[in-house]
Formats: sequence, structure tokens, C-alpha cells
Amino acid sequence: MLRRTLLSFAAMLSFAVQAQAQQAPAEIKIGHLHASSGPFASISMPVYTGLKIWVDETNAAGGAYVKAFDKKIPLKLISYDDQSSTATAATLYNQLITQDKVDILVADSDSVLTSVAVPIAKEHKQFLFNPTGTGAAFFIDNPWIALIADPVSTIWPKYAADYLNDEGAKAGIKTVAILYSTNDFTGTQASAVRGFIKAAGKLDIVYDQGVPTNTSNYTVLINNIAAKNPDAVLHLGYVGNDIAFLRNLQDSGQKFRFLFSIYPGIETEELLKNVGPEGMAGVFTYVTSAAYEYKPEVGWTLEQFRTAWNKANTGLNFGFNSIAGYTTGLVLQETLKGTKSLDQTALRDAVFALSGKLKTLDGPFVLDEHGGQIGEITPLGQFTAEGKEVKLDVVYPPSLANGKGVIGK
Amino acid sequence: MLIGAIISGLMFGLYFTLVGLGLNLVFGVMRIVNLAHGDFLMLGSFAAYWLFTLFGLHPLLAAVAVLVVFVAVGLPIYYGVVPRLLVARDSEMLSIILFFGLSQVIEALAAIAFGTSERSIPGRVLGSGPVSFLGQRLPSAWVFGAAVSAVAVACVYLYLYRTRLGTLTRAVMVSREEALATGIDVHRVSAIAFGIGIALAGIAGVFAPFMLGSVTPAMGADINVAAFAVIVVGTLGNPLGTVIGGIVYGIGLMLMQTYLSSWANLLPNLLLIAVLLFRPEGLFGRAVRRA
Amino acid sequence: MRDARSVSGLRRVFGDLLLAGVVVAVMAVAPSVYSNQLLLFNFVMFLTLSQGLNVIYGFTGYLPFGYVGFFGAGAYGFALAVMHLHAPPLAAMAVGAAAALVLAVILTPLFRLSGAYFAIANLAAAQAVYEIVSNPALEDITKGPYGVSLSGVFAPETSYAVSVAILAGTLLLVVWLRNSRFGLSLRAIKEDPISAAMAGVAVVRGRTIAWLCSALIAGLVGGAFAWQISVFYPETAFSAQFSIFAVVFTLFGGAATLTGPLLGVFILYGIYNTIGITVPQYFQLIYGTLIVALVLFLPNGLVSLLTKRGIRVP
Amino acid sequence: MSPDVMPLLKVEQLEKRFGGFRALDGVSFHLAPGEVLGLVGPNGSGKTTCINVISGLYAGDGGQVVFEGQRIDGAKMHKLARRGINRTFQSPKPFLSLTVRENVQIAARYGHAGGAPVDLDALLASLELDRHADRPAEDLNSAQQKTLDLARALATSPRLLLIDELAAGLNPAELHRMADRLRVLADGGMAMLVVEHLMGFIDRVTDRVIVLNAGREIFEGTLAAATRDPDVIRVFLGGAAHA
Repeated sequence: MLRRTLLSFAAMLSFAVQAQAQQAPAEIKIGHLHASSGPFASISMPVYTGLKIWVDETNAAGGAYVKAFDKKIPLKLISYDDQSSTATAATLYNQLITQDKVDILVADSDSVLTSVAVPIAKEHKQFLFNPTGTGAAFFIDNPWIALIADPVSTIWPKYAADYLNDEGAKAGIKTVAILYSTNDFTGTQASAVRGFIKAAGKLDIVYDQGVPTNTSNYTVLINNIAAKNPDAVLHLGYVGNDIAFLRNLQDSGQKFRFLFSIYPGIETEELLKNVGPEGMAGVFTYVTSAAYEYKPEVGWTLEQFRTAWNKANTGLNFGFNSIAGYTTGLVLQETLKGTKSLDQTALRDAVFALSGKLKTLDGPFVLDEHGGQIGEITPLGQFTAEGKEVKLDVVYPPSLANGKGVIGK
Repeated sequence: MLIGAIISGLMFGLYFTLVGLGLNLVFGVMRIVNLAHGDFLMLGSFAAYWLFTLFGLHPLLAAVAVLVVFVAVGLPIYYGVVPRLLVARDSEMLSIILFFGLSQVIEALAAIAFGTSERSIPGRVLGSGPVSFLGQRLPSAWVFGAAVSAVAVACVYLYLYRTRLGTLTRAVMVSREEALATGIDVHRVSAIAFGIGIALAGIAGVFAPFMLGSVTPAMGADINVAAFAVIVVGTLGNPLGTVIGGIVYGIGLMLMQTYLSSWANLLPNLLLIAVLLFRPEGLFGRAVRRA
Repeated sequence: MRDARSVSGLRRVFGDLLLAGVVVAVMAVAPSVYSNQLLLFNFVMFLTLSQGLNVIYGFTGYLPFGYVGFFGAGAYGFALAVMHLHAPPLAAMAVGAAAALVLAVILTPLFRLSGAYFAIANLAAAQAVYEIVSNPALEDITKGPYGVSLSGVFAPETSYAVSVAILAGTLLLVVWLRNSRFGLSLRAIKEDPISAAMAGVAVVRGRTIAWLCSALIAGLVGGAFAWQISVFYPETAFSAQFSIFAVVFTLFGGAATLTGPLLGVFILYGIYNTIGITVPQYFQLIYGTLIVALVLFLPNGLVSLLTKRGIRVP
Repeated sequence: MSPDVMPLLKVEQLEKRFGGFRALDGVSFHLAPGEVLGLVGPNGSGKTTCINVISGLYAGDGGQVVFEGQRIDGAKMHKLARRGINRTFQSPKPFLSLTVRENVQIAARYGHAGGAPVDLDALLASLELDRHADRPAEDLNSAQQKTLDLARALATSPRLLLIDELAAGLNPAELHRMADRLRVLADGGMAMLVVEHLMGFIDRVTDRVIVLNAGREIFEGTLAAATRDPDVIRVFLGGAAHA
């Protein structure tokens, strides 16, 4: 028995990587987790793949330039599979920090899988590059984290709410229905929207309900919303929720004057395949960098990245999460370029130094003092159907708009 | 809203009858708990998706193909697994664990083969626009789902009560030991019931891309919870009782969505516990209480 | 005769205690030789959870497929005590344990069900608790789906030490059950409750005691887990993986023994962490296949390879 | 059998229904210490149900059971065992994974009804189970498992023993030895209620019999008298009464 115990410890110890380089290291180790299976796989895999494309691209060019050593250093991406399990993710984060001794730690992409990394990274004073984990609790009293590739959840719905309060009210929108999935990401946005609408005081919320995140049929919910006769409907759910909601809405024949939902703008290809152009026409959504050409000062443009993605033949749909992974890579690139050393404090300083100075295909990179992302905003857009495709125009704020919103009669 | 919820629930519940039907047949005949039921359903969904995407095959034809293939696949699975399982002292309990393992295998293989993206089939394939039913506007997919479910229930009834093999199947359901003693080839009867059971899951799966918006390899677990609630509320071990369970579940879910939407997931769990605790003798084919 | 038996009985107790002592000692010193303490914590956690499940499944035959319900109750009991009562961690753990016990008492009617019905109802009960805890309507109390952050009490070394102490207590309980009259009476209940009742065994009382012990263990482990990781969502604390791993580890090694669940954790969780890292895409496949093969070919676990040959295993 | 002895067990108007079926429909009888009473009747007449209600396995639907002057109907099985009532089962379910000795140890430890402690080694020897004492019960054949079931009951030193179809499956020699053993126990003061199909066994063991039909008592007296009773003959017509 004792022997077995020791053997299994020996197995664990074999993961240990001893050498910690001094001076210019032979390679820079980037630790990351992804979920190849389970509920978070559909979000996690595109982010992982986007990051991987950046690593491969960088290594093909001889590595990432690090000013502190004045040379290019090859990257080594160590990405373990947590299978959407938080318990597994926790040990793997610890594995990356304590055994693999990675130089850079990048969290998995959903808030649930990011959450377990937060205390571990903080405990080991390891800076956590958090691609898309928007959980508000992560940033409280924690200097060791920054949100890299999407904004904090209170920023997300700001323009949608502003548009309703402003243009919507002018067009005669008086009542709003909110239907949201009860999880951290969409629940927080629902609270934010509720707050914005109540603060403006121009619109009445006539329906405000949460449903479990695994809800897959909205027919009766849509009927119930219709019974309240709202002018505007905001559906805040995950990608599966949006697919089911928009399909059921189409099947029901029900129309609303203004309809907003999250994922048509984030995973446009996936929604298009599942809902079809006619189901998306007229829908308001977030315009992510997947549908808006920001002028990058660093890295590929949207089209260049899309070409690289298609060439990589990932089997995954191209969408915002793909860009989030690549953007994370670009932020790492610029961080390495500017850092004084590979020390975690230096990395932290280098990331914050980028705030307001970096523009990627994901938009301007701006951090608040807690490490929350506030630059890569999500303007409001609206779809129009064009044959078998859809077109997404930014309709708000006016400074970014390249189209005019159409509110139904 | 109340009437709408009840009528929608009725139609939706008929589809969930189909979801639970095969699980109940397998439990009734073999007294094993097929925790991979939801994963067989998922395989049916992907079969329909690929048949439609590659060959434009209509879901009704896909359902026929799934029926044939799944029965054929079910037989070797039965012979490979169940006879060994049934000799164990606590086969009911062990079956939960074994089929959980099988569900993991199926989910893993599906994720490797199909990827993790959401898949669906356009709704217009089953007719465009809503259908009026008792003054309610319902998606035409629901009418399809409910009709296929009704046909499936009728076929299972005819099989059990109008065919020789069905009579033998009912004998095995009443008592496996006595069926064995009277010389019935219990394994043959059970293997066919197992094949039919997973084929019914597969057929339910064919319509899942319409009823559930979209499908992924990980969908099995949620389906299992609903299927168990349906068959426990109906009569566990009595396939035809599944109809009652499906309708109670469907109407219950729609009422929850209407009046207490964020608590809707509590419903199947509470229904299941409440029925098991308070109405077991009335609803089961045999006593489930012990001293 | 009587003396001879008690001498061999003493030897058995000594063997069991030795094994338990070695495991506890190894886990206690492990952090000083291996620095991924969270991995070690997970080992301690699963060692304890498997033995806790063993108490109810191995000794009474009832399979709590929703065992994570008690674990989650313990974790949230801990979190609520810290957030609302500003309780020190050890007191918060007591609250977590109490929450698990209360849940166990509420669920005692499930014992009216047998076999698979009990397992399914227990699973449904655990999910129901999760649905309640994670509901946004309870945001002011549980933080609903938004998760809790307990960074104020974060203390990985101390919580690891406490979890090893819980493991020690749990192993002692199992040693006692294996060597005491009470444990024997539980096994009699498992074999046949009616015959056991006619042998004068208070069936309901025996089962209830085992059930409460089992729930208490899961509640304590859940509290230690909350303390160790300090930031978590309801999905984390109520992840079905905890139940499933505990069941599979116990079954793999062999229920109703001390060695079985220990072997199950060291071997399977060891493999999990090896394959999970090297060939992740096949992990779920390999694990599922292993479970199927196990039930078919070795339903009484690894230790049955020895016990079948008449060799006593602690 | 003198009438002035206070009865050990008084069963008054016992009723038990399963749905609409009256398994016991007002059965009454008394049993004195050391007395052996046979319960006979065709299949489904309520014999085993009677034992099941007295031993607490089923709750009765009417009537009462008084043991040593106190009502015991509705009491839990393990409490009855500790008060001195025990029973055997038609299809015994010993604790298969436990050894034969552990099987009786549990009963002696938890169910002992008071008085002198039982010498378990002697008990096992008297029932010819001593050779198997340290083997798991699952190694025993079915006749031995029945004997172990009896040993488990006797390990509690019961003052009332309910015996359900003990003889089935025993060969004639074993049957005789078993009957003799029960007589010795009865002579030592243990009262018994014996349900049995084999009339030869009933004849050897019991002092008197009660004949049940459809949950009702149709005869009480000696077995010899019963075989001459016209009601009994009519009920048993069809050949169940041959021994």
C-alpha cells in the first residue's frame, strides 16, 4: 500500500520541471487551460485556438521580442484540458504555477473556469491574464489580474440601454421586457441594463424574468412576453439560449418592435447556421470586433486574421471568441516587448502601461485601476438580411455608427 | 397565459413522452437504469443533422433510418453488457454506474467526431410558420414532435399487446424468473426491447434540433433529468404510463416558466422526489419500499 | 477460542489503523516535498469523500448518487457563515457541517426507497439544492449565480492541514465500522434488513446514523474546499463530478473496505491527473471505458482479487 | 395445558387486508409457555400472514396481539426480538457475506431477550453448523441456510418462536432430528407457532392445531380430531392434507 502511495507520488513528481532559467531564457512558457468537452467547450475552444494561432505565428517568425533581453525568444504554450471541471482546473492552474513554473499565466475563458484561478494566482503572486472572464468578484481587492479581450459585464449593455433611452424613446418605445439566463455573465448584464433604464426613467420595464441557463424552449416564454405587449425585448442568454429563443420566435410568428440579443453579434456564424438570415434580420446585438473593422496598430486586421483562421482549418466557427484568443496573444506580445523582466510585478506594470496605448483588431485596450477592461467596448448594431448572409451595422453610439437603426412599427 | 401554458405544455409534454418512452421500456423489461439514454438521443440528433446536411434527408426519413440502425446497434450492446450485469447481486444499482460509464464514452466519441459547436436543422424543414391549435399558435415542429410521439406510443402498444414477441416481453416485465422458468428466451426478448428502447431515444433525438433549438454532444445529461422525471411521474416500468408523465412534465414546466420562470429547473427534481416518496405504490409496477 | 478471536481481532484493528496512519502521515508531509498543494488537497478531498461515501454505500448498500449535495451544503454553509456572520473559518466549517446534517435529516425519508430509486431521488435532491442556492432570487443570501468570494479567510496551508485532520477522523470512523459490532450490524442491514430486524438490529436507527456520518463527512470536506479555494460559483460546489468520482473511486477499489477507496483514489485520480495532462482529448473516453469494464469484470473492486482468494484486506 | 396458566400470547380478532383481499379476518387464539401450536390450512389461507403480523413485519388492520400481558401490535420488529419473540422465514435470507458465526453473533448481541447468555458454539454444534462456523453464509446449501435462520432466531433466546415452513427441503432423517430438537426446546418452556405443510412434521411437533381457511379459523383442537372434522375435510379436499 505504502509502495503504491509512493508510486503515485512519483508519478506526480515526474511532472515537475526543475530548471528555472536565469538571464535570457531559452523559451518563454505560457500556461493556459482550455475545455475540450463539457458545457464551456464552445466558448473555450475558439479562444484557445486563437491564442494558439498567435503562438504559432510568433514562433514562425523566431519568437517574441523581449526588450529586456533585446532578442526574440521562442514561446512554449502549455495548455491543459480541464474538461469544463472547476476542480480539475484548480489543480491544473496550480500545476502550471508550481510545477511547470510558467512565465505567463492565461486563464480559461469562461468566468466559472476563471474563478478558480483567481485565488491561486493571487496566492502565488502570479499575474493572471484573463481573456474573457468577466466575473465582477475577480477584480475586488486583487492587483494580480487584468481582463484582456472583452469588457467588464457592466460595460457590455451600456450602448444598448443608451440607445433605447435616447433613440428608442424618441421613436415611441415606452415599455421593455427583459428575459435573461441566470448565470453570472448574462445575469450581471441584466442587472446593468435594469439599472441604466431605471436611472434614465423614460421607459417602463413590464416583464423581467430569469430562466435557467439550460432552458432550451422559449415558446411559452415568448407568448408570455407578448401578452405584456412590450415595445422592446431584451433577451440576455448564452449562445444555446439565443439559438433556441430566435428559432422559437420565428416559429411563433411573433414580432417585436425592438429585439436585442447577445450572441448574434458574438458568434455570428454559429447563429447564422442555426437560426438563418431571416431569423436574425432586424435583431439588435453587440457589435464585437468580429464585425467591426478597428484599425489595428499591432497585429493582423480582422480580414487577415480570418484568413489565417480559415487556413488553420480548426473545424470551429469563426467568431468573437476566436478574436479574443488572438487579442490575448497580441497583449502578451506587447507586454513582453515592454517589460523590464519576466518577473510577475514587472509583467503587471507592463500590462497596465499598455492601457490606452494599444489598438488591436479588438479595439483600444484600456484598463481601469482594478484591471477591468473598459476600452474594448461593444457598440450596438443591427442585422439586415442579404440573401443567405447577414450584414451588421453599428447604429450606436453616433461616433462609431455606420448605419441607422430601424425600430419597427 | 394560463390556457396558453397548458395547451403548449400538453404538446411539449407529448414530445417528452417520446423522450422518456425508451428509457421506461428498458427499465421495465431489464430493471436496469440506462443513464446513457440522453446520449443515445444525442446520437439520434447528430444522425438527423448529418443526414439533412449531407443528403438533405427529411427528418421523418431520418427517423426511419435511425430506427433501423439503432435497433441493429442495440442488440450487440445488449449482449455485450447486460447479461453479465444481470447476474450481479445488485444489478439495478450497478447498471446506473455502468451506463454512466457508457454515457461518458459516447459523449467523448461524439465530441471527438463532431466537435462541440451547436448544431440544428432549419425549422422550415418541418413546415413554415405557426400552426393554430385550440386557439394557440404553436410551432409546426411541435405538432410534428407530438404526432411522431403519438405514433411511437401506439406502435409500442401494438408491439406489446398485439404481437407474440410483445406478449413474451410483457411476461418478462412481470417476472424475469418465471419467464425464464417457462422457457422464454429472455435474452432475445430483452435484447430486442433494448434495441427498441435506444431506437426510441434516437427518434426523439431526430426531433431534438427542432424542439430544443440546437444540440451539442454534451446535451445528454440534461435530457436524462427530464426523462427520469417523466417516467417516474408516469409509471416506472410501464411504458404506456410514460404518456401521463410526459404531459404532467410538459404542463408543469410551462406553468413554471410562466409563473416562476427562474425556478423552472426545480420542477423535474421536485416532481421526481415527491412522486417517489408519496405515491410509489400507486405508480409503480412493484413495491419499491423496504422495511 | 474467545481469546484467540480477540487476539486476531486486535491484529486486524492494528492492521487497519496502521494503513490509516500511513495514509494520513503521507498526506500530512506531502506538501513539504511536492509544491502543487492544490493537487494534494484534491487527493485529500477525494480520499475523504470516497470514504464518506463508503460509510453509507459500503456499509448499508445505499448509493447516494447526489452525494455532492452535502458537499455543496458544507461549502455554502461555510461561505454564508463567513459572509454574513463574519465567522472565523473553523466556526464557519461547523456551520457547513451543520448545513449538511440538516440536509441529511430532511432527506431521511428517501430511505423508504430501495436501490436505484434511492440513487435517482438523491441525485434529484442534490440538483434541487443547487437550483435553490444558485437562484438569483436569493442573491442577497447566497449571491445566487454570481458566485462567492471569501478572499478574507483565504489560508491554503491551514485549510490543507484541517482537511488532513478530517481525513484522519474519517479513516478512524471507517476502521471502527469495520471492526465494531455496530459496523457488523450495518452490514447485516445491507444484506437483509428484515433478517437484521429479526436479529434485533434497529434498522432505521443504524441506517440513519450511517447516513448522518456520511453527510457530515461530505459537509466538512465541502467546508474545507470552500476555505481552500475561496472563490467559487454554485456550479463549482455542486459539480456532479464530486459524486461521480467518489462513487467510481470507491467502486474501483472495493466498497466496505478501508483499502478499496484509498486504492481507487490513488490509482484513478493519479491516472486522471496523468492522462488529463498528456492526452486530454481521450481522457473522458478512457475513463468511461474503465467504468464499464470495471462493473462488468470486477464489480466488487480491486480488493476482491485478494478477498476472493481468502486473503483479508484492511 | 391447564387453563389456569396465564397465556404467553393472546391473539384477539386479528385482521389484515391487502387492498380488498382479507388475508386475516378475525383470527383469535391463545398460546401458553412451552406450548406448540400448529397453523394449517390451504395455500392463501392466511398462515404466513398471521406470523408476519405477530412478528411485526406487517402492521395489522384490526384486533390485538398481547404478549406477556402487554399489547405488542404495531411494535417494531427489532423491539419484538428483544422482548422475546422471534421467527424463521420461509425463504431465509441470512447475511450472506458474513460468516455463520457472525450471523448468530449479531442476533445474540442485538436481539437477546434476557436470561442466561447463549453459548453460540454449543448452539451451532447442536444444529450441526459448527463445521461451517467461520465460512461465509453464502457457502451454505439451502437446507443449511434454513438451519442457520433457525440458529439466528434461537440466538436471541426467544420465549415465543414463530416457525414458517421450516421442514420443506429437509430429507426425512433431518426432518426427524429437527422435530426432536423443537420438542426439546418446547419442553424447556419455549412456546412455538408452527406453519407447515408436512402434516407428519406437524403431528410430531405440535400439541394442537388451528385450521385456517380464507383468513378465518375453522377448527381448533388436536390434529387427529382435525382430520375427522367435516369442515376441515371439505377445505382440504383436493389432497393437500396428506402427510
